[in-house]
Amino acid sequence: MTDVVWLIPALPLAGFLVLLVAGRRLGEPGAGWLATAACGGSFLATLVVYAGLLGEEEHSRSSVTTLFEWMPVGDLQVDVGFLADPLSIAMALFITGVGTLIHLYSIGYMHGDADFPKFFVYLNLFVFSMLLLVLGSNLLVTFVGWEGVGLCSYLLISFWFTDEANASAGKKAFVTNRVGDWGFLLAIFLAFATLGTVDYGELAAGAGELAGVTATAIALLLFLGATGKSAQIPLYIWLPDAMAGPTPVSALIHAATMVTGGVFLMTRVNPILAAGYDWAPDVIAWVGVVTAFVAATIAVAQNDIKKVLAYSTISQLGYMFLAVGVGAYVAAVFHMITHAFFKALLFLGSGSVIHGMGGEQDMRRMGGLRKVMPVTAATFIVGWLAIAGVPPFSGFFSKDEILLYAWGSGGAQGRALWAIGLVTALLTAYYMSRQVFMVFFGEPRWDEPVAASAGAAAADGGEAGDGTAGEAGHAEVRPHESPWQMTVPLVVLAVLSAVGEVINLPFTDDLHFLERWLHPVVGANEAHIDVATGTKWALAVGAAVLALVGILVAAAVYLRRRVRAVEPSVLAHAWYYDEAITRFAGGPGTRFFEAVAWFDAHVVDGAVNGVAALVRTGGRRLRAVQSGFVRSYALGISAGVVVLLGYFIARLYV
Amino acid sequence: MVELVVFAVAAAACLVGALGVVFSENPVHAALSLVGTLFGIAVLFVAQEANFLAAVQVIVYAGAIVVLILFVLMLLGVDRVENLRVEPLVGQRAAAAVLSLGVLALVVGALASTGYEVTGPVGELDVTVADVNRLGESLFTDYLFAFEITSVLLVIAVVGAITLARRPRGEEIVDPGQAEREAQLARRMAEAEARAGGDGAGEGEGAEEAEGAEAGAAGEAAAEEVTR
Amino acid sequence: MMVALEVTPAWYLVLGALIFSIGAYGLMVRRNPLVMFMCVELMLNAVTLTFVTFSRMLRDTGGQSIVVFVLVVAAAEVVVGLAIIVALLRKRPHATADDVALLEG
Amino acid sequence: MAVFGSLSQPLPADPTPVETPSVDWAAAAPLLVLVGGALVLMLWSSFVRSRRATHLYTAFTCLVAVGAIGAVVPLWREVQDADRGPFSTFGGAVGVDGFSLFMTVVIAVAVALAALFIDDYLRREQLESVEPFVLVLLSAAGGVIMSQANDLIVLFLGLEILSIAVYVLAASHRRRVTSQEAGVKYFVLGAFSSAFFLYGIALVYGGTGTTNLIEILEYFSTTVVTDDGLVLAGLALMLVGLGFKVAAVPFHFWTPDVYQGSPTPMVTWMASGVKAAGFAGLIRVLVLAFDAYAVDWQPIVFALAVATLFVGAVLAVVQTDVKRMMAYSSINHAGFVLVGVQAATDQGVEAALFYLAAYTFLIAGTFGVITLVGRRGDGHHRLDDYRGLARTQPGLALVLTLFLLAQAGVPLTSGFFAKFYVIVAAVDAGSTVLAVVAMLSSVISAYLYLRITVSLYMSDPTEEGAPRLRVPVAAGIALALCVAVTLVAGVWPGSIAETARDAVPVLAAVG
Repeated sequence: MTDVVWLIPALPLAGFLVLLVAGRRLGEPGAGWLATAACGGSFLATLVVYAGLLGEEEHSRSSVTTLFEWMPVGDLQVDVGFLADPLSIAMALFITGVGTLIHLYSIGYMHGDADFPKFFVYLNLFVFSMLLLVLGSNLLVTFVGWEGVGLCSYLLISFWFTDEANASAGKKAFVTNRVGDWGFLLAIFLAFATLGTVDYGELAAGAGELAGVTATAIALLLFLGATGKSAQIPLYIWLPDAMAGPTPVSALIHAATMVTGGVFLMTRVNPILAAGYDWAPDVIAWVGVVTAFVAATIAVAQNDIKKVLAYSTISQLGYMFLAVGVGAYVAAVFHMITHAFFKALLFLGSGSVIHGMGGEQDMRRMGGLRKVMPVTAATFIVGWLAIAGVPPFSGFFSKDEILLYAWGSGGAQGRALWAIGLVTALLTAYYMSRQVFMVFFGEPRWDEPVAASAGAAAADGGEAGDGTAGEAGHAEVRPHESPWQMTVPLVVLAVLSAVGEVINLPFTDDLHFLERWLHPVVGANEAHIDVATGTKWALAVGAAVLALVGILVAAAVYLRRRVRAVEPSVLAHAWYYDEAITRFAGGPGTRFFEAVAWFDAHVVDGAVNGVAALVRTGGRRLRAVQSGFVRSYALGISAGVVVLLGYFIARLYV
Repeated sequence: MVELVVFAVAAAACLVGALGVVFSENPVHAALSLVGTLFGIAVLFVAQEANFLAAVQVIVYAGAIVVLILFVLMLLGVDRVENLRVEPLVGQRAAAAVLSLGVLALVVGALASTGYEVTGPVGELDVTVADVNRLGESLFTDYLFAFEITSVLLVIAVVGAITLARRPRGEEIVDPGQAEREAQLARRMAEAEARAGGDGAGEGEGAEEAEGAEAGAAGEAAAEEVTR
Repeated sequence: MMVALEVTPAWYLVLGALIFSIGAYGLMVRRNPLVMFMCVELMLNAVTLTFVTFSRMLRDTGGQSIVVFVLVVAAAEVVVGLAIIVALLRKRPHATADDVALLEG
Repeated sequence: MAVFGSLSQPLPADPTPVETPSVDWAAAAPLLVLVGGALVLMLWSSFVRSRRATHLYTAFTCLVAVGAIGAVVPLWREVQDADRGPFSTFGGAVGVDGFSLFMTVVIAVAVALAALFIDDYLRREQLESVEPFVLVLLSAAGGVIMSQANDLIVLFLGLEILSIAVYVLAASHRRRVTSQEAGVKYFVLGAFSSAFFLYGIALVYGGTGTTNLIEILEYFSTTVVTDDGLVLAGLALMLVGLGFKVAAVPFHFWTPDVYQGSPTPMVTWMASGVKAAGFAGLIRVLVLAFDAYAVDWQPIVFALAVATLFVGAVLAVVQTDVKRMMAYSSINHAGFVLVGVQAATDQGVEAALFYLAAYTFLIAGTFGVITLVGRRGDGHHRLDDYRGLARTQPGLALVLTLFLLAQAGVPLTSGFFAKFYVIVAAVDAGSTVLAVVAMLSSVISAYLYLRITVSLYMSDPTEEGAPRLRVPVAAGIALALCVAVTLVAGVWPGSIAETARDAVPVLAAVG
């Protein structure tokens, strides 16, 4: 049954082609339904292949279906083929599954948009490219998918292209990713030059023969590609800007699927990573954990509902790279899957809020929304608990697994990685709670002018000029619940976020379904940690407590009055503590977070713009040479003649 | 001895002619100097037993090419004296001198590196056969293909000349910004001439300055014409 | 005395290089397009002189044949070059090489 | 030695008949078709009175191009046949090998594309005449001569045939003074650089005693050259001439000015056919004949490639005129092809061939679109003129976007594989640094292509009153062809790549 693997990408491709030709004719909901059906069909095909793989022996759960001979390179041949193995199918399952839900959601979300069919054209093309990325049997097919998703991301970010901000965000995403792609391509060339193949199977087999330095170079170049696609330091700056696109896009591309491409790639090439020097994985782990921490601190100081989620995505991806770096591939994939559930949920939920608020994205203008949007609020809260790491929601287990491996990787480094990861978890709980409280709890603020709302959210520092709500006194907002096409996916994703951990429960080995499933792919290079059961429990409980602390702190800051009213006996004694926390979180803490956010917005962005400016300045200087005078040009040619002649004459004597 | 004299005279003619081309302010004089070089080279051809080429050189070059150039000069009335003391492009002269000296030095260096000797295999030439016969044979054997394709070159010359000689139909097209650029260029030229005029204090300066002013006026007139 | 002054091929070759360089210099300093064009002719003639010299040194007729082709090329270049220059000068009488610099950057 | 000695020699009384070399007319068939086609076209046009005959001229030119490709087919079979193989004819002056045939096809395709774009242009600009077609055909003949030249002097003549026709084409828009300016600049600098090229040939002639590439190769393989000053200096000067033709930095100065000033469809031909022919000459000289000197020329080609890649990419970014942008972008592409040449291996040549083939369609298509957007007067080439094109002409905007993405090297377009093959060849030949530089430059130039795309899609048209564009039939056909090849070669590059692999250049002795 695994030979129908070609069907998985073929269905979205077919959907894309049909919509491209007849999208306009199908019109408003028709195009959306067709796209959804294509994606759903692909999900079913994935299930079939999954069942086929389950039927095989564990060691033979890998089959390559070659479609056609693609191109000759030198004396070799690269094929277009699909690799159906546990890793790729696990990826394909959640891509098509979550993808289908997001397609469905988009039908509601994009209602009334003039370019409704075009949106689904792009969505289907994206799903096709993403499947190409994960199912490709060699680096080149993956690269084609990799570029394809980048292109779709670019097209979708600038979907509402009349807006200059969207246009420039799309440009930024494209160019930043090109830097990453550059690393990816170099890695391909290097692999080709040294191993003579780009096929995953042959790469895995031949990785052992690689010199340490070559393997390290390939791995780190691929990692450079991964930092671009998965928005890690130093190439993360495009993702927050990419939030300018329609929200389903943010959910599908910039949270659930495309951005995990980098993690997938590093997992896929784990034999090469293992063949490199020991410090190469450490680099990845540190980049991951630092990204996780920095992004979390930035997220604390954001007021745009989607920006918070964007930085949170960067932070969570950092966790995944931390896992890859410490050799916890299963944990990385596990977190990738649970993250896909809850982050898609959160994005779609925020989309629902934005939809209901008539396009408003500033959290300072929300509040108390749980009363008018009950389904959205309930599902969003599930997602919040999942990402905050509250047991027994899925995020707790997957994050805990990563932290456990970080701890177990040993030495002072392991402890440091763990500690930073833990602090990040605390911050995550804090900023997510902050978001939930600002949006769904408290007093409704959507009909207040901005100046008043600044007082309500004192911790925001009241920058009135920030965000989208710059103009005071805009049209009346009547928040309302979203249509069923939008709420159904929310509910489904909420359920998945709540119980997603069942695929890899830590309690007994029997429950490690994902680990056993992925064993043929990553087993050989998966880290084995030796941590006592007691320590495991202690770590888990510690993480859970910390998550609760984060939530409570946020509650103290953003819901102070309400908390006191509801549970006075608990907090009455903690008055001064609460006061202190509030002071810190509202004073120096806020300033710190805002400073980090400022640094991100000005220095990091500035560096990128600086490079662009450098190119432009260099160009202007060079332009002066192109003076238009034919005699100057003759001078240039003569200079070239002298250089060339001089060089060759010098060869005579050297 | 005879050879030495012949070489000395011809080489002198060549060099004087070449320098004349470069340094004559009047383009007609330059063309006539070119003829000097061409004749000198023809003599040097004869000195090297290339009699037929010498004849062709005189007929084609001096007889046709230079005459054509002179014809165009006269026809268009572009025989206006070029003020060589003016150099609108700063540093152009010095850079040109350095670079052409560099080319000279490097080429001579390359020639000297082999002791001014050829390094290829020296052939056996049948000295009893006249050079016209040898040339003819060479053209129709080794260089047959090259000989045939020169016809294409001549066809292109004819077709090209016809294409360019056609009078345009319709108004001239002027792009935005083009008129400003033309005025700017004319101003630059006028400034350079004024600068050169200020530096020198020789006689006949007045005439040249007048000419320079005229050129500036002409440039501006052209610019105005364009703007219209 | 006489011995030192024997004319060797080197003299011809160096003379060729000299004329070539003078031509190159002229093209870079003259502004009249027609004079620039004459400078190209100087350069081509320098090359033909070199060819003929090498031809004699190598005792090979090939070099002389090449000169014939260079002559044809020069003739064709003259015709087309003059046509282009004439086309330009008809629009901008008295234009020098420095005046045709509308395209730049 | 007597000065006038030879005059006194008597003519032989009984001249023996000269034995002329054997001529394989079939080998010259593609060339003959092109030249013959041009002559017939010219003759025919003198009987046609109507100004509306341009369509017929276009059709005929395309027919000639197709005929030339048809004439290649039997030759290709012959060359690929193990028994026959590559051969030389015309006394060793013409080499018929896979390489020359491949380049002939590329050039013929470029002719057809250029003719299709010229068609409507002439009518639009009131320049109806037959000469542009004749000149493109003759110029193509020059290109074919260059790609099959086995003799430096043949190469030089091919270069001149190619160039002189193009000088005229550049200056042929008689109502635009910028067109004449482009012609003058191209001509003066072209003549200047070909003088250097010719001097280079002279020095090589002195150094090796021949101008025939086969004999040069033989000379290098049989003689231990200790004094190679002449050969090296000659090589340097020939590189100047060829570098000028392919617009390698620092011999590129003419390119932006000439591309901007020339009539746009003529630029189609300059950027595709002329550049391909220039590279054909470069590869024949460097990789074939001067293979023994690869260690000497590789570093300098390396330096040229780096400069070309960067100057092209960086200067393109700061332009505001789209024609100029594409001119610099074409310089950047030339840098990529140089990366392939620099490898000095069969794989490098193969990659360069693939690049040239793919690039011909890409750049012809791009300039084709630019021709149309230029509108009457051929003056609407500022970036602002492209604003909102997606609104008024979605199809044309999409096509242009595809070409731009392909030039940026996005996968699933031919541009990706073109760059891919070149870089693989460079890495395999040990020039990893060059590969890295090439890719860095493509990161920079990606910004450029994006900039144009953004103004296509993101902005509103500046002037509402601008006349509506229409895509003429001939240009539509050409664009469709370019799009098809770009996409097909992007998904399935094997077809071209395998042909390119069979198209290895060989210097075969006369046979």
